[in-house]
Amino acid sequence: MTAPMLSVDNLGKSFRGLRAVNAVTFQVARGDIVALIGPNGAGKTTTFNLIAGALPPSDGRVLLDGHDVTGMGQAAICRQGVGRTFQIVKPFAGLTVEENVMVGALRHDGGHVEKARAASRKILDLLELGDKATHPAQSLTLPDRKRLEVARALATRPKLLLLDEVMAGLRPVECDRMVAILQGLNKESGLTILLIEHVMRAVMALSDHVVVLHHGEKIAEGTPAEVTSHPKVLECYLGEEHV
Amino acid sequence: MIGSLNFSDQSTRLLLGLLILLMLAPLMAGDYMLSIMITVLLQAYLGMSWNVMMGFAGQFSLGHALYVGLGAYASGALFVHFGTPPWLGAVAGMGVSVAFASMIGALGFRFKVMGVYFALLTIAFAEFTRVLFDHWGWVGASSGLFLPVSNRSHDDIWLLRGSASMFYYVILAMVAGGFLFSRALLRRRIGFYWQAIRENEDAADALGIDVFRLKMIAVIISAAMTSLGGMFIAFFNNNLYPESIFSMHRSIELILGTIIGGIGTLFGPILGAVVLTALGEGLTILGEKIGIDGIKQIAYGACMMAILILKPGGLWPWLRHRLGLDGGAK
Amino acid sequence: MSDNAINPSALTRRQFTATAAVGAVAASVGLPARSARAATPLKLGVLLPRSGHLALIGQACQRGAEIGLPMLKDLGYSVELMNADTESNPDVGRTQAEKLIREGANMLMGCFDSATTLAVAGVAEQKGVPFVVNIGAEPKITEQGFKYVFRNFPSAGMLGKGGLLLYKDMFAASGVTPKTAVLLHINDSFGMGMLGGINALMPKLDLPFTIVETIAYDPKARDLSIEVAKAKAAKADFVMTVTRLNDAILLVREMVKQQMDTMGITSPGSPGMYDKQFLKALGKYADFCSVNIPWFDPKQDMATALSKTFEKAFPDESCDLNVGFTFEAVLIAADAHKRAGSNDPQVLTEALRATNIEKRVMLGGPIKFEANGQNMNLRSAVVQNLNGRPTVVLPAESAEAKLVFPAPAFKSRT
Amino acid sequence: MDASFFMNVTSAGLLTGLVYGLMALGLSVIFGVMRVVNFAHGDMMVVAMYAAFLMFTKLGVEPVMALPVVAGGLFVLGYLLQRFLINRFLGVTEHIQFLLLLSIAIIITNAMLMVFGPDARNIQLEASFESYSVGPLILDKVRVIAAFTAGGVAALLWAFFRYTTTGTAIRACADNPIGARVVGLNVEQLYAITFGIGTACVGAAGCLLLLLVDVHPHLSSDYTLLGFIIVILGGLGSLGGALLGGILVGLSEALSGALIAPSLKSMFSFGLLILVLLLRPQGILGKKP
Repeated sequence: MTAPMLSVDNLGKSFRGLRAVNAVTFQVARGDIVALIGPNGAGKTTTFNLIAGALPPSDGRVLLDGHDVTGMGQAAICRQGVGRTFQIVKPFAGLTVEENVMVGALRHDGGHVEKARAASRKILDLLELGDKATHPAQSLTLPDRKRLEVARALATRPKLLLLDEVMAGLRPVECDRMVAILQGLNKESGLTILLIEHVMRAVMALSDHVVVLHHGEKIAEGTPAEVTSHPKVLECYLGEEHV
Repeated sequence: MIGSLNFSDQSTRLLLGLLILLMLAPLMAGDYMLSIMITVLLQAYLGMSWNVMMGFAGQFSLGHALYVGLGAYASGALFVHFGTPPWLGAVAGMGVSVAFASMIGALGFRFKVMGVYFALLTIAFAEFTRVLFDHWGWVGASSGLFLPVSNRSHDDIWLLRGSASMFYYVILAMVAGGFLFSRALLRRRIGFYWQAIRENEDAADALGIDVFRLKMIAVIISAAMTSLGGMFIAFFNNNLYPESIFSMHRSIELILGTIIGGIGTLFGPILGAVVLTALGEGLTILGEKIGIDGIKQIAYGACMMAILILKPGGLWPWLRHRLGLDGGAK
Repeated sequence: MSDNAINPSALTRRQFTATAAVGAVAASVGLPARSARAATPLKLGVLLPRSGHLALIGQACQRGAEIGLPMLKDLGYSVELMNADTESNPDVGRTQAEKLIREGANMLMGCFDSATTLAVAGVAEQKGVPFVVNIGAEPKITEQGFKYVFRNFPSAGMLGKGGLLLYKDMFAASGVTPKTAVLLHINDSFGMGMLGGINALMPKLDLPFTIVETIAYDPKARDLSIEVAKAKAAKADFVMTVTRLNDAILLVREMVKQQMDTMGITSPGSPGMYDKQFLKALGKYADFCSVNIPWFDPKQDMATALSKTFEKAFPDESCDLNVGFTFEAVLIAADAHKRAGSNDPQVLTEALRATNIEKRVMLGGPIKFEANGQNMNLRSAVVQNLNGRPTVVLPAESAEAKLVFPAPAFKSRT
Repeated sequence: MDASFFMNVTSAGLLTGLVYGLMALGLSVIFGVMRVVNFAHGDMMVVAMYAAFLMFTKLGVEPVMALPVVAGGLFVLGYLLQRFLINRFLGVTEHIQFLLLLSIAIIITNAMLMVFGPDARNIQLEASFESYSVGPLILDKVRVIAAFTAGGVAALLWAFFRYTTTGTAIRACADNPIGARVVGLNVEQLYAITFGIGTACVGAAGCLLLLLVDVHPHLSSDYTLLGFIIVILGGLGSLGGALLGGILVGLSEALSGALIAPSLKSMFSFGLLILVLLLRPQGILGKKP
C-alpha cells in the first residue's frame, strides 16, 4: 500500500494563546474526494492554511505523498503539487481572466507563454469561462470569480486540490455544474480533492469521505451517510443553518 | 523571444513610426527643441526604470534618486580620477546600485516592510546616502564633482563627450532599448509573475511563485536601469552635487511622468514625460506672459490634480482606448 | 530722456555723462577701430533663479539687473534684457539658456548659483555665445578652459584669501590681536569651497591666530543650538563664519541666547550678515558683526548713485553685493557691445576680452579679464554693521567709519 | 567638553523634540484612522506658521495666544480638504494618494511663495533672546514655552480621544471602518473631523515652531520628511509614540551633533528610521498589525 496523498498528523495552531486547531489527524487517500465540514469558526480554513503552508503550524505534521512538507511555505508546497483556492477570492484584478490562469500554467512547459495560454484556454473552457477569457478579472461576478479561483489552481497541475467554499453563492444549477466538473476531473485524471464546504448538497454528491471539525478538533469522520447520522455531529449542528 | 519584432503588432508599428520620427528630429529641431527632447527622453527612461519595480512588480519606491546618484557618481568619479570610459563606469555604477538595491530589497522584503513603509525605507536610504556623499571627499563632498569639459569638434560616443545631438541619440537609444527590454520582460513568464505579485501577493504565493526572489529581481533590474540613466545625467550635466542628485525632489520628479502616463504600461512613461514636459514649458511661457513668478508651479500642481481626479489610471490606458488599440499595446 | 520712475537725480545724471565720456576714452584704447555706436541694442539673456530655493537672491539679482537700465541708457549704452527664470535648477537653466539663444540673445548673463552657471557655461561654449557671470564663486567656472565665459566675481580661493588677509588689517586697526578662533561653516558647495580655501591659506598667510575648532552644519538645519553650544565650548577669542542668510540669523540669535560673547562675529567672505533681513531680524544684536567681502566702493560716484536709486525704488530691500555685481555684469555686457559696434557673438566675445572699465561700483581696480575669463581686480572690504547699517570700515581709503573690535557684550547693548 | 555642555545640549534636544512630536501627532492621527499618508503635512504647517506670523505682525497677537485661532482655521481647511477631495481617493492605491497630496503640496508651497515671497520671516518677541539660567543649565525661554504648550496640546488631544463620544467613535472607525458603518456611524463625517484634527495639530505645532525657527515657503518638504521619521519611529497611529518619536529625533539630532559632526545629524535620524523599520516595523509604541 502506498502512502496516502495527504496525511495530517496531530496538527495544531495557536494564535496568541487561543487554540484554533488542536490535534487534528486525518488522511486523504489518492484519488479520493474528501470534504472538511463543521460549523462557522470550527477551524476549517485554518486547517486548510496549515496544510497549504500559508500558516506555519504550532505543532503536528503534514505529509504529502509520504514527504514531510510541514512549514515549507505556500509557494514551495504548491510546487510539490498542491493547488488551492481562497474562501475570500483573490483574483489578479488588473489582469484578464486568461492571464490569471496563465500565471498558474506558466510553471510548466518551461514557462513558454503561448503554451501556457493554450493550456489556460482549455481549463477555462472546461470551467465554462472560455467566452470571458479576455475580460478583465475585476469585471467578473462572484460565481465566476469562484470558478476563476478553481481554474487558476488547476492550471498549476496539482495532484491535490484544496477548495475552500467554492460552491458558496452559486445557484443550485451552477452548483451542480461545478460538482459535475470536479467529478469529471477526479475520474479522468485521478485528481485528489480536499474541500471545505457548507453546501451539503455538494458534499453529499461529491465526497467519498467526510471529516467534521468543531472548536478546532475533529469530532467525527466517515462516509457522508455515516457522518450525517453521527450524534456528535447532529449536536453541534443543532441551531446551525445548513442546506 | 526577446523583443521579437512582429510587424503586424500594433504596438510595434506605433513604436517604429515614433522611432523613425524621433531619429529624424535633430535634423529639423533647433537646439532648444533638442534640449527639451533630451529632457523628455531622460524622464521617460528613468520613468521606465521605475516602472519595472512599481508598475510591473508593485513595489513602491520613493527613493530612486539613490540609484541615479550612485550611477552618476560611480561613472563620473571613475572618469575624473582614472579616465575610465563612461560605459565601463556605468557597469560599476550598476554594480553598486544592484548591491544597494539587494540590501534594501532583502531587508525590506524579509522583514515584511510593505507599501508606504517600504517607500519610506527607500527614502531613508536615499537621504542617508546623500548625507554620506556630502561628506565623502574623494567624490568632492558637498562642493560637488566636476567632469572636465572639452570642446571637441567631433562626437566621441565611447567617452560621451560631444554635441547635444550625440546625447540625443544616446538617450533615444536608451529609451528604445529600455522600451524593448520592458516589453520583453512583460511578455515573458517573469512579467506575468510580477503582475500577479503586484495584484495579489498571497494568491501569487499560492500559485507556487517565489515572491521574494521575483521582487528582488524587479528591484535589482530597476536599480540597474536607473543607474544607467544616472551615468547619462553625469556626462550630460558635467557636474554633480549630492544635494541635487540624491534629492527626494528628483525621486518624485522621476515617478510623476509614469504615474500620469499610466503605471504598469509600456507607453505610459513616455507619454507621461511628454505631457509633463509640454505642460511645464507651456506654463513657463504662460507664466512669463502673466509675469508672476511661481504661478507656473501652481498651475502644474492643479493640472496634476485634475489628471488624477479624471484619469486615475493614467493617460495612456485612456488614450489607448480612444485610439482603438485595446488589447494590442500594453 | 524718459521719465522713468527710478531715474537718478539730475546731478548724478550729469556725473554719469561725465563718467561715460571717461569710460569711452578708456574703452577706445582697447578697440580703436570700431564705431562707438552699435546699430541695434544688445539682447542680453538674463538667467537668474527667481523661483525655487534660491528665489530670494535671484530676485535681488534681478533688481540689480533692472535698476541700472535707465542709468546705462543715460550713459549711451543700449541694452535690452531678455529674462528667464532658472527655477534654481541647473537643468532648467540649461534649457532656458538654449531658449534665450534661439530667441536671439547675443550674450548671456547669470546665474548666481555655481551649478546652474556651469550648466549654462556649457551651452554658451557650445553655441559660441559669450556669457558674463555676475556671481558664482566656484573655482571651476574659470578653470574649465571655457572660452566664452567671463567672471567679474572672485572665486572661492580669491574670496578666502582676500578675506583672510583683511583680518591682519582689522587687528592692526583695532590694536587687539586675538589668539584663537572657532569656525562655523555651512556644509554645501559654497561652504566647502571656502573651507578648502581657508585651510590651504591659513598656514601660508602667517595669521596671528589659530582655528581651534571647525564646525560644519547642514544647509537644511532648522535650528543651530547644538552647533552654537559646541562653538561656545571651544572657548575661542572670536568667531569666524561662512554662512548663507537664514543660517546666519539662526547662528547669531542662538549666540545671543546662549550668551556666547566673544571679541566679534566675523566672516572671511560670505553672504548673510550684511543682509537687510539679518539686520531686521536681529536688531541691535546684528551690530558689530563684520564680513570681509567684495563691496560697493563708497568712493565711486556710480556706486552712490546706484544705491540711492535703489533705495528709492525698493526701500524694503537691501542694496547689497548681489545688486552691485549684477549691475556690473550688465554694465560689462553693455560696454562690450558699445565698443564692438556689433551684435555678432564672436565680435562681442573679443570686445569682452578687451574690457577695461575703471568707473565701476564695486571695490577694486579696473574691470579686466585674464585669459581664462577671470577678473582679478576685485578687492574685499571689511563691512561691519554699525547702527543697523552695513558700513565699510576697511580698507582705510574707502572707510566710512572706524572698526569696532572687540564688540561689546550682548547684554550691555541697549 | 564638560557636563554642563551635555546638559544644555540634551535639554535643548528634549524641548525641541516635544514640538516635533506635536507636529508629527497630526500625521499619526490621520494615518492611524484613514490610512492616508499626508504628504502635504509640512506645507500645511508652513501655512500655519505664516498665519501665526500675520497674527503677530498685523494684530500683535503672540503665537501662543494665536494658537487656538490658527489651529481652528487649519481644522476647517483639513475638514474641507477631506470632505471634498481626499475622500474620493480613500480606496485607491498608495501611489495615487501620494501624488494627490503631492499636488496639494505643490500648490500650497507656491501659493505661499507668491503671497509672502521667498524671504525667511521671523517674529521678534520680548522673550526671543531671553533664557533661564538654572545653575550651569541655560534654558532658552521660548523653547521652554513651546515645549510646554506642545505637551499641553498633546494631553488635550489624548483626553479628546479618550473621553468624548466623537473621539471614541473615531477610534472605532480606525479599528474597523466597516463595523463602524454597520453600527450607524457617519464615517465620512468622522473622517473629515479626523483630518481636521490632524491638520489642527499641525497648525498648533506651526505656531509654536514659529517661536523657534524662521518660516519660508521651502521649509515644508523637510518637515514632511521629519514628520514621517518621527511617526514611524514612535509607531503610526500611536499618540504617545509620536511624542516619543519626536523626543528621540530631537535627542538624536542634539547628541549626534554634539558628539560627532552637526552636519551629519540628519543622517542619524535616517539611520534610526532604517533601524526601527527593520527591527520593529510597527514602531516603538505601535501595535502589531
